[in-house]
Amino acid sequence: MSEITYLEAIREGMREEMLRDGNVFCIGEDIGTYGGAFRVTQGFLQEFGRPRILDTPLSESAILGASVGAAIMGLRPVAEMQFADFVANGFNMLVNFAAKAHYRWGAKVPMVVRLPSGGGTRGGPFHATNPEAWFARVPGLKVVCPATVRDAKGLIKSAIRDDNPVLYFEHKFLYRRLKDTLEGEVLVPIGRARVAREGRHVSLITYGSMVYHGMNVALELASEGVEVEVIDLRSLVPLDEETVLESVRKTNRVVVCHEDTKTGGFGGEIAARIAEKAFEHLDAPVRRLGAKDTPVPHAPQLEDAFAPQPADIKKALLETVAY
Amino acid sequence: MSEITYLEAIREGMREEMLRDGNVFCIGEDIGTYGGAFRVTQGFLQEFGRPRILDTPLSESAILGASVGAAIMGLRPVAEMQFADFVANGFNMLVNFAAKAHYRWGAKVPMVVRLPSGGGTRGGPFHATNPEAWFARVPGLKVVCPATVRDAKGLIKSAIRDDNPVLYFEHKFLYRRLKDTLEGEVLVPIGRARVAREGRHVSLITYGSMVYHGMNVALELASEGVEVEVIDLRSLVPLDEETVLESVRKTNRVVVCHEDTKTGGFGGEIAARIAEKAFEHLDAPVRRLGAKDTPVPHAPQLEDAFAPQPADIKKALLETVAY
Amino acid sequence: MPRTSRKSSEASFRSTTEADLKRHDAGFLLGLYRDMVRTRALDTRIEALYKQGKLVAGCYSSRGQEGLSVGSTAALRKDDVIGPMIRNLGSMLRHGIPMTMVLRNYLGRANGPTKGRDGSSHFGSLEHNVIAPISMLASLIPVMSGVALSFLMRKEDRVALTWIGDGGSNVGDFHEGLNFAGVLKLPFVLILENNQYAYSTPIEYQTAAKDFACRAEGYGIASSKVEGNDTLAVYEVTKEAVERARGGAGPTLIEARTMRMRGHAIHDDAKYVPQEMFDEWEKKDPIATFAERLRKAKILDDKIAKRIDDEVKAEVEEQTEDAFAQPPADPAHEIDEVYAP
Amino acid sequence: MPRTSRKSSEASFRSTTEADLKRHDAGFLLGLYRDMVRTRALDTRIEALYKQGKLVAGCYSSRGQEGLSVGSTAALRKDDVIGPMIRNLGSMLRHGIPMTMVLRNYLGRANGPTKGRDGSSHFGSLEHNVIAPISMLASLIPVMSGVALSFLMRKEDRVALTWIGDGGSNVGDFHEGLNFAGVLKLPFVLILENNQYAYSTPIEYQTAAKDFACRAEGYGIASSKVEGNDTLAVYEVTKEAVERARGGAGPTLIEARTMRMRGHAIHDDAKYVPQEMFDEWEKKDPIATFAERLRKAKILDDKIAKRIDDEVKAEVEEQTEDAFAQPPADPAHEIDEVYAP
Ligand SMILES: Cc1ncc(C[n+]2csc(CCOP(=O)(O)OP(=O)(O)O)c2C)c(N)n1
Ligand SMILES: Cc1ncc(C[n+]2csc(CCOP(=O)(O)OP(=O)(O)O)c2C)c(N)n1
Ligand SMILES: [Mg+2]
Ligand SMILES: [Mg+2]
Repeated sequence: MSEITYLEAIREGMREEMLRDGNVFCIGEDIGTYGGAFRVTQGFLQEFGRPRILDTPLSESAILGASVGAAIMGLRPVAEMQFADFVANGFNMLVNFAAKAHYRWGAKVPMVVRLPSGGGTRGGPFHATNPEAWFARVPGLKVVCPATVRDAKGLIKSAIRDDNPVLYFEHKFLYRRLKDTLEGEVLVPIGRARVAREGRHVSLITYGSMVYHGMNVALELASEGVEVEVIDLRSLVPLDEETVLESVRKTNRVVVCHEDTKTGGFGGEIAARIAEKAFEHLDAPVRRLGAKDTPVPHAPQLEDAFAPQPADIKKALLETVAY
Repeated sequence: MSEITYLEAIREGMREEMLRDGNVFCIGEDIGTYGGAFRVTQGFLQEFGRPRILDTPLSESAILGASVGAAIMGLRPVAEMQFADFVANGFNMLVNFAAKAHYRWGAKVPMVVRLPSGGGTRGGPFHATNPEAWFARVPGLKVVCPATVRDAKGLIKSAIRDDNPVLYFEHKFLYRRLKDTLEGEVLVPIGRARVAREGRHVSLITYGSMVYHGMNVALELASEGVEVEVIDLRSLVPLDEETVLESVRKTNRVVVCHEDTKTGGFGGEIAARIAEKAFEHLDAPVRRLGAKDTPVPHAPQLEDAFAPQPADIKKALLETVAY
Repeated sequence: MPRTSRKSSEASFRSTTEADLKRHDAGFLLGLYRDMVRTRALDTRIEALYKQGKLVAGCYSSRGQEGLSVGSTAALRKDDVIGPMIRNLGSMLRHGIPMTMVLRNYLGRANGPTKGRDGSSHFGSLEHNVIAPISMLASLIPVMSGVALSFLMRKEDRVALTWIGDGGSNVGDFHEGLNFAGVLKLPFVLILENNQYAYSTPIEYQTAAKDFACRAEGYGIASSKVEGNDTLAVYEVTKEAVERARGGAGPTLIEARTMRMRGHAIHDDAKYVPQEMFDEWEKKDPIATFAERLRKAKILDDKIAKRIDDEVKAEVEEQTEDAFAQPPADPAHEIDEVYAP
Repeated sequence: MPRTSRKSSEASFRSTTEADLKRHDAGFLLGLYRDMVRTRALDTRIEALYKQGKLVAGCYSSRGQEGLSVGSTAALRKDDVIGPMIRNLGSMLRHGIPMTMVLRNYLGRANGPTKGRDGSSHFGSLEHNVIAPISMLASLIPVMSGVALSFLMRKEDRVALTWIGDGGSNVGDFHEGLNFAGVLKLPFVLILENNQYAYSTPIEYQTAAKDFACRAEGYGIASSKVEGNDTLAVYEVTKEAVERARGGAGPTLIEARTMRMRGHAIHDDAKYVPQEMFDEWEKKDPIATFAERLRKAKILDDKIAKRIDDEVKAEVEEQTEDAFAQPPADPAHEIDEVYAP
């Protein structure tokens, strides 16, 4: 067993599902010959050929719309957005067609949309956003945000097997930064959070790239005697509310953190649920941490001031503990 | 002075601004000859002529994109979406072009998008949604949701005069239901909430159609001895956080309510802010009320079960008071 | 000046002659006629129910366009998949959707196709190879391309067909969907129903193009133009397109010229349409003109016409009764099926 | 098989002869040459800075397409408005953007045109009549239609011009924007830079259309095709289109055939492009071929060429120095200008 990256884990998961089920296919811009802008589908064209690996015209709405149609007919498309940001061009297909089909007329839409998202790579206003909250508020869509190599693989596989449209946000900052050794069949259920680290002084509820930073901060704080419980949500919809509440009931203090902008980010939903459902258990205000309410800036020093940094997380945790 | 409806107030506000400023123009589907699907622009073609009243092809992205371009050149377009729901087809223009222009390169985008939204008229999955939360999370956009005749007029005028893209959510349920007499110049500042009713037992933080229902419930509860303070946000972005917090500090109990679906609705943001910033003042959990997490159903009994009803608001307020 | 048609040369819109009619089996022709009559009868009943306050909300009429829906759908096999739009009631009936399904949906019934969750003819049925539209016009074009893509992937010789209006054809999805289908040579047919208006907007305000069919060239696909009220001509051009698609030669865009004989929806009195235009098109009514032709060809006579009318009347009665007998949508199950299990 | 061009007939792509050249003023022609040289020099410097690790992120080269940008922009007045895309560095320079502005943006400087908030040539300047693109391709088409609409509303005789790639032309906004501009006869020109690839995707996978210019018919607008590496031909067809637009005759879609001579961005080695294709197009390099023609026409000689080279070199040096002398973007003002005051 050798180590693989987060990016390779996505590739492995997809490949295993392609081999297992002839209905699975990949569709997107530059995913064939080029292997995708981030090389996630590298080698797939050679292994599976066209049209199962389908390089498309530059048309996000067609990619997503065709995926909806093929999925309704029983295929299992895995559509790639070259960057998550470009999903804005095919927005309607997801929120109106894919999301509402089953509720309206019982049609299953077993499709996955892969969305390379997030910052830390100086992508600027159009190549670094975290658009998960747009979709997490749409009944009928599922939303997952893997933060580990294992979850990257386990969630892409579960997403492909799911009979609903699943938006799979893969974080670009984690692509080659995370490595792990995986053995056997890796399947991670959608809708189950993960206690990434147990702790008793404060809960950090987070997902995506902030799990990475949060775990580093937690390690650091442990050496200072503060035990942070880190909850990696993994899935925003369905949300594993119970695991969140349980942690809060245990630590009585909580920081909710994401890389997305703060106002209207999904952290508001989580904080609101905690405030409503664990009110009696709170010894401190539910603290929220997110990026500044601006577009994502390009220059390094600006982007670093924009997104929550380890130091910000640490400060918020310590203040919450000290409250 | 005669009574005018909420719908007529929008028309009056637009007309006054058209007369005041030659840069203002109207653009949208069927807004000319037909006067708009809801007749908001009735008479405008006769009064202002083409191209200032511009019937467009059926192309939301072109309507919004052309508005962005014209606005950057210093005109002040007022674009109509035939129904708010169709904004999904021009989503990218708003969230990526309009929202980010000033931040990126200092270009002002003084445009207004009118979005007839909301339910109660049996519009079903595609003609009754409340999509404000998609935009309230986008830095660079302003979002207003008038709930009275005065605000309908005062906010459309302020929106037209604002140098930023403003999304103006006009609620279809209120169009002909609300009447009022307005005198003199009516200008309502964007970003200022309204204490619609003072009370001391519990705060109801709401906007849009729920102000209407909330006020009725508050009246009813007053006769039962419960004094509800109703805060009509009017503007989601900028949010008048101080008026909200002040009310909560006074009543110590709060219900946040909107017609939009609960999960990921803007109520989460509001509840989260209250929970964080008025923690010490809360004698009860921040209660949230929103529609069920489904698409908007069509049949009356389903739609009524879907959206918060006066009885639901009453129950939430009473439970919060009794907590 | 009342407009009556597109600027492009009249001759280029295909129509059929009596000789063409004779090439077809009488039973087939009577079937077309019958399905048009069924469509209008159901449409008329729905309007009546609206006026009686029985519908959940408004209704959309396809009056005057029945031939277009029936003729085009007649060119398909039952296992071909259609994506009907709001004015394709005739397509749904022709493709096997029972009237009661439509009525149950208009009445918001618990066991209607959407259980009251959506209205009008806004539903689909995989059993009948019918995909539901969404309201956002042209969205069905990429989606039906995806349906066609599934046939390509599975090497099935089926065809996907959908319709779009003169207005809806200006939405970006028209472009993305047709271009996508073109580059993959998908078995896909798109019929553009140019009925002169999109809500209140005449085609001159929709596009400066001389016609809509010429857009096909921009996607490298075949095209044709047809008189949409000549049901047989619609059948024939669609049949050619379907055969081309089934043979692997790729998609076709068909422009059919017709007229919306009602307002956009029932609430719209269509005052913006010059009366002369309605008058002129009334003379081209697809049912009346087709009946006339069938009579001339001795395929239809008073007796057969009456039999068909009676049967259709009975069908509408029975199906309406059935729909009314169903229970109303049930809020208890309202949030059950947002997700597939 | 290396592809070298679209399938459509070679002859239909306009090019210019020596006679055409002679119709123009030598100063004007040297100006075109000079701006191409400036563009390549800046492009080359930016690549070098990238390799030295001096840029904030990657960079996009327009190498081989300089003539297209410079030639088309030369057809405009300074008060006309352009919306340059990522490969229109030459358009920006020709329209008056100083090199330092571009460099400051690539270097993320506080007083660059985006103050470090956006990168590369992704910026606009109303002072220079330049609108910034967003990354989402084709979005500029409706937006520039809106710019043109402002001219119509204000009765100004200005023109809006933008560019789109062979790939980007398949986004729905291409359709919505051009159709909108067509129906309103807006003073708008769109140049489709068919450079054979969209990232790794060759045009055959983008569309089955025989060319891109034919799409104009679907919007009822004028079109023309031009050899994109023949700078003078680009100038001439654009000039015609601009005059048509200024005269109230509406928009034009121009397809210009060229070749992207680098990878999509600096990180992309473009291994997917057959070497023969690069070789063939290298021979058609717009600067070398134009220089050759100018020399033949005795407009350019070694001396003038050297003078221009020296001046341009000095300009690049000076402007680069200027850019480096600027302070880096300042996080203290990061959230200041999300909204206009
Ligand atoms: C994307 C989108 N924008 C707006 C609407 C609102 N709308 C519904 S039908 C209609 C007119 C449609 O005209 P056309 O496509 O010609 O079809 P017809 O009704 O004439 O059959 C409009 C504007 C819509 N359904 N979808
Ligand atoms: C809507 C959209 N989808 C995807 C992308 C990612 N992307 C950036 S450039 C590019 C290729 C563009 O090709 P083309 O339009 O031919 O322009 P060229 O780079 O060849 O000049 C892609 C896919 C994008 N920018 N916008
Ligand atoms: Mg129409
Ligand atoms: Mg290209």
